[in-house]
Amino acid sequence: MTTARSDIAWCPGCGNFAIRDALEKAIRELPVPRKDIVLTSGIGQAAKMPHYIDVNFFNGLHGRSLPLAVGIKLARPDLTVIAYSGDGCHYGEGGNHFIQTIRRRLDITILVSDNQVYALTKGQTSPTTDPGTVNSLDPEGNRNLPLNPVLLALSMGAPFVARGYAGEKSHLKDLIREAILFRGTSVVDILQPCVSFNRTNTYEWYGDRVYRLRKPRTGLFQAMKTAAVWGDRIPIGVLYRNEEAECRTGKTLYGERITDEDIRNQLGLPCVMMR
Amino acid sequence: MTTARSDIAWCPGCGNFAIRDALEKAIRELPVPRKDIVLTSGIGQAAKMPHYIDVNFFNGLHGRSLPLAVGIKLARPDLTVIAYSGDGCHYGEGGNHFIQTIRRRLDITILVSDNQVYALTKGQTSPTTDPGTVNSLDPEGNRNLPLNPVLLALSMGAPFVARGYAGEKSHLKDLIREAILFRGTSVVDILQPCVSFNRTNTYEWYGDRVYRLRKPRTGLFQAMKTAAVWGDRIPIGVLYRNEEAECRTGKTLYGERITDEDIRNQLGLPCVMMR
Amino acid sequence: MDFSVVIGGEAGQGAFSVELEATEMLAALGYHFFATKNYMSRVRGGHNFHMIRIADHPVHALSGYPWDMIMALDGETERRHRPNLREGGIYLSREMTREIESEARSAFGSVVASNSVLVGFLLSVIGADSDRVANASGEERRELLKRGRSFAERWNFAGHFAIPPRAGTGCRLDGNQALALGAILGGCQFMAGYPMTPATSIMHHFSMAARSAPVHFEQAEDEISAVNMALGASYAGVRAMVATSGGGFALMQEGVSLAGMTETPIVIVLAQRPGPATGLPTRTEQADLNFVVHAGHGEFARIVFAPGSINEAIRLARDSFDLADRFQIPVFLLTDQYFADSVQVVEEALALEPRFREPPAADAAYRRYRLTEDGISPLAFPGLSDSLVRVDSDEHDEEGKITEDLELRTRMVDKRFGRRDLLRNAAVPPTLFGNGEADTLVLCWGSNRLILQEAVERLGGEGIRLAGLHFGQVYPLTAEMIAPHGLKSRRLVSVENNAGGQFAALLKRELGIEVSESVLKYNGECFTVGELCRSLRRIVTGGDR
Amino acid sequence: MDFSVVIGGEAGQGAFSVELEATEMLAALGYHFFATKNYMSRVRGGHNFHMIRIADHPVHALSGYPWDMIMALDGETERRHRPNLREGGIYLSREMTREIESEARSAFGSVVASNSVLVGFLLSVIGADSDRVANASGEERRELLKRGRSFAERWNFAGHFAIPPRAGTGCRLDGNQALALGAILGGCQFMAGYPMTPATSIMHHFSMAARSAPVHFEQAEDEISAVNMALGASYAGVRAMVATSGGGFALMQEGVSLAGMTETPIVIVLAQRPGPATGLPTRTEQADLNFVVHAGHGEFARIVFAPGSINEAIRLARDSFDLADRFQIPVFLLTDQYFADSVQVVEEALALEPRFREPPAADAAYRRYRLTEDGISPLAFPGLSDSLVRVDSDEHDEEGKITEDLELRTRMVDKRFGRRDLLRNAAVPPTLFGNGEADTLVLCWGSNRLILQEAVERLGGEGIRLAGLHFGQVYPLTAEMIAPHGLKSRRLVSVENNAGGQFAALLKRELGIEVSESVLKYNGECFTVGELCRSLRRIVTGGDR
Ligand SMILES: Cc1ncc(C[n+]2csc(CCOP(=O)(O)OP(=O)(O)O)c2C)c(N)n1
Ligand SMILES: Cc1ncc(C[n+]2csc(CCOP(=O)(O)OP(=O)(O)O)c2C)c(N)n1
Ligand code: SF4
Ligand code: SF4
Ligand SMILES: [Mg+2]
Ligand SMILES: [Mg+2]
Repeated sequence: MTTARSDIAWCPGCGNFAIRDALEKAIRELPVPRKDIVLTSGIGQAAKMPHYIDVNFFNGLHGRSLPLAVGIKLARPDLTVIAYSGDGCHYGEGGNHFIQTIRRRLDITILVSDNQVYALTKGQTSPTTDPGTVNSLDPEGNRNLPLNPVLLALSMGAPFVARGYAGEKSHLKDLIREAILFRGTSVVDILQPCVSFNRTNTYEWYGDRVYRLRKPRTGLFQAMKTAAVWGDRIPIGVLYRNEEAECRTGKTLYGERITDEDIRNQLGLPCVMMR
Repeated sequence: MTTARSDIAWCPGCGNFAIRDALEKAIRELPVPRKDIVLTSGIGQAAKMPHYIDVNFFNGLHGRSLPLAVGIKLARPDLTVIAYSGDGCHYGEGGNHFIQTIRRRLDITILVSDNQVYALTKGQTSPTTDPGTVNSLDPEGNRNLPLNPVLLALSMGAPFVARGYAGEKSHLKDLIREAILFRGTSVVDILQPCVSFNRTNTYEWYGDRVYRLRKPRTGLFQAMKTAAVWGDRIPIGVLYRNEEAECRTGKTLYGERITDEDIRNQLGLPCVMMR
Repeated sequence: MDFSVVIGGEAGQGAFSVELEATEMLAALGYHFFATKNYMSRVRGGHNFHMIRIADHPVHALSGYPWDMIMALDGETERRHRPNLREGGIYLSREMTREIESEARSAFGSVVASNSVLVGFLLSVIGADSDRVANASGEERRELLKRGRSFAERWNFAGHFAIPPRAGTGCRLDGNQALALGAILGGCQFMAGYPMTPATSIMHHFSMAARSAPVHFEQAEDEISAVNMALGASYAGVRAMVATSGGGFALMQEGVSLAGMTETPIVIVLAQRPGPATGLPTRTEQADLNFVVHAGHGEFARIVFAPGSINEAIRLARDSFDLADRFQIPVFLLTDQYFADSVQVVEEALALEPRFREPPAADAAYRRYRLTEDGISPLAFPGLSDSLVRVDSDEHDEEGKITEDLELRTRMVDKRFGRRDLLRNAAVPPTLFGNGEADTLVLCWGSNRLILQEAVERLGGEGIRLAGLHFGQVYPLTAEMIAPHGLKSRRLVSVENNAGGQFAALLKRELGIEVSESVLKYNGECFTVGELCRSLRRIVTGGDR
Repeated sequence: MDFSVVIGGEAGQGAFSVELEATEMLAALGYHFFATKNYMSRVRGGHNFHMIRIADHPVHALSGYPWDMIMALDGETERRHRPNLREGGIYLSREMTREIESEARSAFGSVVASNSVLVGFLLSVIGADSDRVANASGEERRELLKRGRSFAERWNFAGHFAIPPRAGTGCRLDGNQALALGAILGGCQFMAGYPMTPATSIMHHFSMAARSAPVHFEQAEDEISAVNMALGASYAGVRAMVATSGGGFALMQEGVSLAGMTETPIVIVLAQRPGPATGLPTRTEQADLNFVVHAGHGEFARIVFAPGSINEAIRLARDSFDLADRFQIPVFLLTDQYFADSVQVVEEALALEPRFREPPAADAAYRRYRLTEDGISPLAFPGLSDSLVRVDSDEHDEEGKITEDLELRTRMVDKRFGRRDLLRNAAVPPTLFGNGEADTLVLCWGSNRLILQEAVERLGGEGIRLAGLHFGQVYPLTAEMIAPHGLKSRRLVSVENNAGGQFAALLKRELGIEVSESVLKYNGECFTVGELCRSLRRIVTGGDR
């Protein structure tokens, strides 16, 4: 089954098409069969992604793609788990999961279509929206500081942090593949033009600014400095890659039986007063 | 009304007593009458703090002291608003509010009794618990990376970030006062020994490690580097103070009347299809 | 005379603009009309359709098939709607709208202009006076509307369904505008929210007010934050509200319970859409009645309103703030996508005086939870006097301090929960319509009011005697509310937009009243008058089975 | 012979250790006993008390005042409990426990040792055989227990309330241990949770199992995450559960709705405590029945169990996983602090065979939401075959893809919601006790079972004929469940630990059954047998008023 382009519920010209192609290609290049890949997602335009890729998926609640991914990975360490969503989903409603999932050190890939807007609900301010941006719920302009997703991921200790751009498809494909193959939590924030609601951060705007990093920064603080670069120049590529970081693996649960001895152990536990 | 020590529901020796004294003194030294101060808090040992200080308070839900503080500050810019809670409350259950409240650039002070444990519920792993720590829900030891609250606050753009220590009372008092007086969002993470559940980060442990910073770091990255220092040496004091950061102020609402003209304007608005 | 048109097209193609502009013109020209829409959860593509009904008498619901006119902006419209066109109806095919588009492009330099041309076409079909149209429209659109008229004339549709404009200059509002307006009239000055269909436009209308009025809208990071922000603002002295839909409301549950425990006034709008979970985000349903009546852990008092008309929405929204204040409880406004998205004209005059809460007085001896006769303690706000205002989510004493005094606990539960009796006395009675003497009484709540009302009237015209009873307040339900209507001695039918018959079950639990049949619909669409008539006719004429 | 002792002291002072050690010894020595506790939400200080009842017959509830013995570890114990000491009862004053403490300190180098000395004292009071005590205790405690016996002898209390050990070697468990055990027996391999009284120790017992058994406990960042993690694990093929209390459950609402929409099996334990909001975190209440029955927006099927004994808790917890799987629904276990914190001995044999789910088969044509006769689609898990498993929170088609086909929507609602009929057939009937022919039937649910059972027996002994009916399944309620008990023709009284009489109201709504009186308690404490007898006696002998 492949998805016809016409069945895709995105606007013509949407950056998500290119991202989908990159993701699809990256998956094709993986040494993992599709049946062993699970995409989780939340709700939003980006979060529709799993419907357009031929893998297992759990398209859950707005903001909650990461706890789903954590549960799946812990239950089934044999699966390749990718959490896909938009900036609103991962950094807004799901902000707590974003920071805390990184702390869990699991082998999960976090991909974000970052269009700096709540697109599906028609154009409201997201956590990455530029200051001053005017929209239907912000008629006087966004007063908040935007959040820098890659800097945030670094400060939380993510061992693999990258920024991609929908306009650089094959570079993006490589980034995604590298992120999925990396053993540990990897974050790829993908700059995604939204032709319907983001009139600022357009293909042209990015075209003038985006440049590729030759190789990952060495050292966390160097990476943080690079992560903070945003304006006339916007670096894309792997910002940080920490090979030393240990990755946590869950034990095998599926198919394992609880034994009579387990039950006997359980009966021997003392009561506790820790309700 | 002053609270008798015996009415305080903390354990003898708890670091919160010293913090309470520091906070009480700082408040006394403020050029603001007590009736104009509001403490919000969540749930936990730390979150009981407002009950022991003579000011207005809203002791709300676990993890939700910050949205309360934001609502209060926006509704009544004339009030001095301080959100008080523990590490579990501010960084765990309330993690999303912690990062997003900083983005709002309001004049709110965030104080945290950071005992690196969920104390009220009897000793479970908190987001700042050391790796490997064993407790009732973590019999095999904490597997997660701890979160560095001051580094996180810096990466979110907080203009005033400090670390205090319950064992350095008058230094702490000064920090708290400075944080409250600072115009903008200020964060003070306060190292708080928990004599009942934290057997690692004790008074002795801190005593050997804590040193005072002479003055705030200049520059964000310098501050981030200092914020990351944790181990044999633990810096306390103001890590970062950005005088340039703009602070957002809400408009006056209380006592202002909605006029007939406001209603007429309202009637003239077009329908929208943005449900 | 009663004329129904459907305008179908892809999302983003302009059908909504046609609806918006048409209803603006119809209101200006003094037509009775009703408009609503049916759309997908996407920004471009798919198939949406907008329905406008125009008549020589007040109309507040969809009449039901057949259509008198269809305007096709896409190919799907033909497939979906043409089978339902009446004989002799007007079909504006995709070819014809294409012709209009290309003329708009060549004459006015933009396809967007074709929207106004289509409106001009529509106005010509219903025989709108060309001078009045020209006067009512702005300079920029005058030419476009005229061009539409020429098309109608060219294709011989001008005046084909002539309808006299018989409405006064009523107020044209959709349901969400009405709720935002009601809130502002009620003195609400703070709203926090997180976008969620179909509640977002309430936030929009509130934030638009914030540009000049002393009100503030804050977009929260999530719904948990939104409800807690609103409670903070309310505690600080400013009337506050939130609005959301099912999933967001689910996230607010703990905050609802906090409102109950701390006795902090708040108004919460729950705009329903089909669930569970994400469900059908842009469609309609009434399946969250049980959820809202039982929202929040623990026991505390609440009121739930479910307005059924624009006027009622404004009034109940406004009054909600007084009631929330007076009883120090959460008050819920239960609405839905159908109501939110329906544009109606209000025939009666609106009470448009904004309310204002007088600042309460308090002295240094103030205790936030003072035990009083009726269980209501005086409200006060921080910083306005020497009194300290202390509020606590734990069980607390009169001063707001944590207590584990179990005797006091019981008194505090009685204080919070016991005020249910006060609420009972303040209940808003249901509205009766149709034949008051009829054996069969049809019950409904929320947005079904005006659909049912017209169905009952229509059936009455056929000689089928029916009465209808609409509950604008769905909780609490009291014996007094229904006393005048003799429910126990009549055959009761309930009409609900859900699968479970939730209101009927609530009525049974609260008042021991049992309905004998339910008309339920849960495919995501509202009822039309025609379809409701069919169901009720079957029930009534089908005898007692 | 029936002996009740209360041990009072500040938090952290050792009263809990005394309870724990005493119940351990009592179980080892073959005594019938029951223990529970009453404690504050603080780590040190305040006043907690632990109650142990020891008898020559099975006991599973607090008898009620007066106490036969009081052990005071603080001053407050005197004030609070001494007035309730029976005449001739033993009062171990603070001076006496101080003496024991100082002897413990000087003889064994630690105050902590005094806990065991107190246990030795207690065992001596009930006349426990000294050799058996010495045998049953470990080496380290033998001396301490002996020292306690000497104190009892010195003060002339030895054998004062002699009770023969008549129990076999039953299993000693508290309520939360039973639930964790039941879950593991049910094949549950994944639990996610966030600490919250009174649910935390369920997580503790589960995470202790994880040290050697193939199960995993993950501490989540919040309850929203916990429920979504569990749904993720369940989707991936591993039976999963969460446990929490009111506030945490409030945060799980959207996840509950997601389980309903995606038909993902999950078991959710809701351990109730008094609300609203934070309420009384360490006390007991049964006020979240309405909340759990209506949890989550939208309409979908569910089961709610409320076990009333250790055995029932193990059994229902275990079966919940089978049922969640079979019907692909959320199954709820509704319990409370009283049940969690009560230590009981199970007299009957336990079925201790762990269950195991056979991996389901699926092929490449697999569709997760295939429409079948009974509405249940086969479950399959990702990565185990060539089939892809697609799950969606939006309304979806058979393949799990987003749909806005409104005809399909109706079928999908019928699929999810229609399985209520299957659930009705699988319902667990209530348990009858007392005089089956009695005119008055007392209804209860959840943790009140064994309190009521003893009250009914006690009143029966007085010649007051009563029957009791305990609902271990509280939702759905079906006519078949109650058919054998003739509820319509009897006088019904309900007993609930809440202010609203929630179960009685549910019964009315679901089955049209009306209770004539309710015995309600909502101060944060459980009922005692004595107090329940008083209330029921008043109702029954007070005639029909
Ligand atoms: C709990 C909840 N709140 C709000 C919504 C409404 N909602 C759906 S998508 C969305 C924003 C999506 O933004 P983003 O994640 O950036 O995705 P995009 O559409 O921009 O790709 C919102 C607010 C929801 N579905 N659930
Ligand atoms: C929604 C919710 N979840 C869980 C709890 C239980 N709870 C109360 S306090 C607490 C942890 C407190 O930890 P922290 O904030 O670090 O405060 P401390 O007690 O350590 O000072 C928890 C988990 C709660 N009250 N509400
Ligand atoms: S609205 Fe924006 S993000 Fe959504 S599909 Fe259209 S272009 Fe893409
Ligand atoms: S448990 Fe720890 S944090 Fe709580 S009062 Fe005791 S010492 Fe302080
Ligand atoms: Mg986005
Ligand atoms: Mg803590």
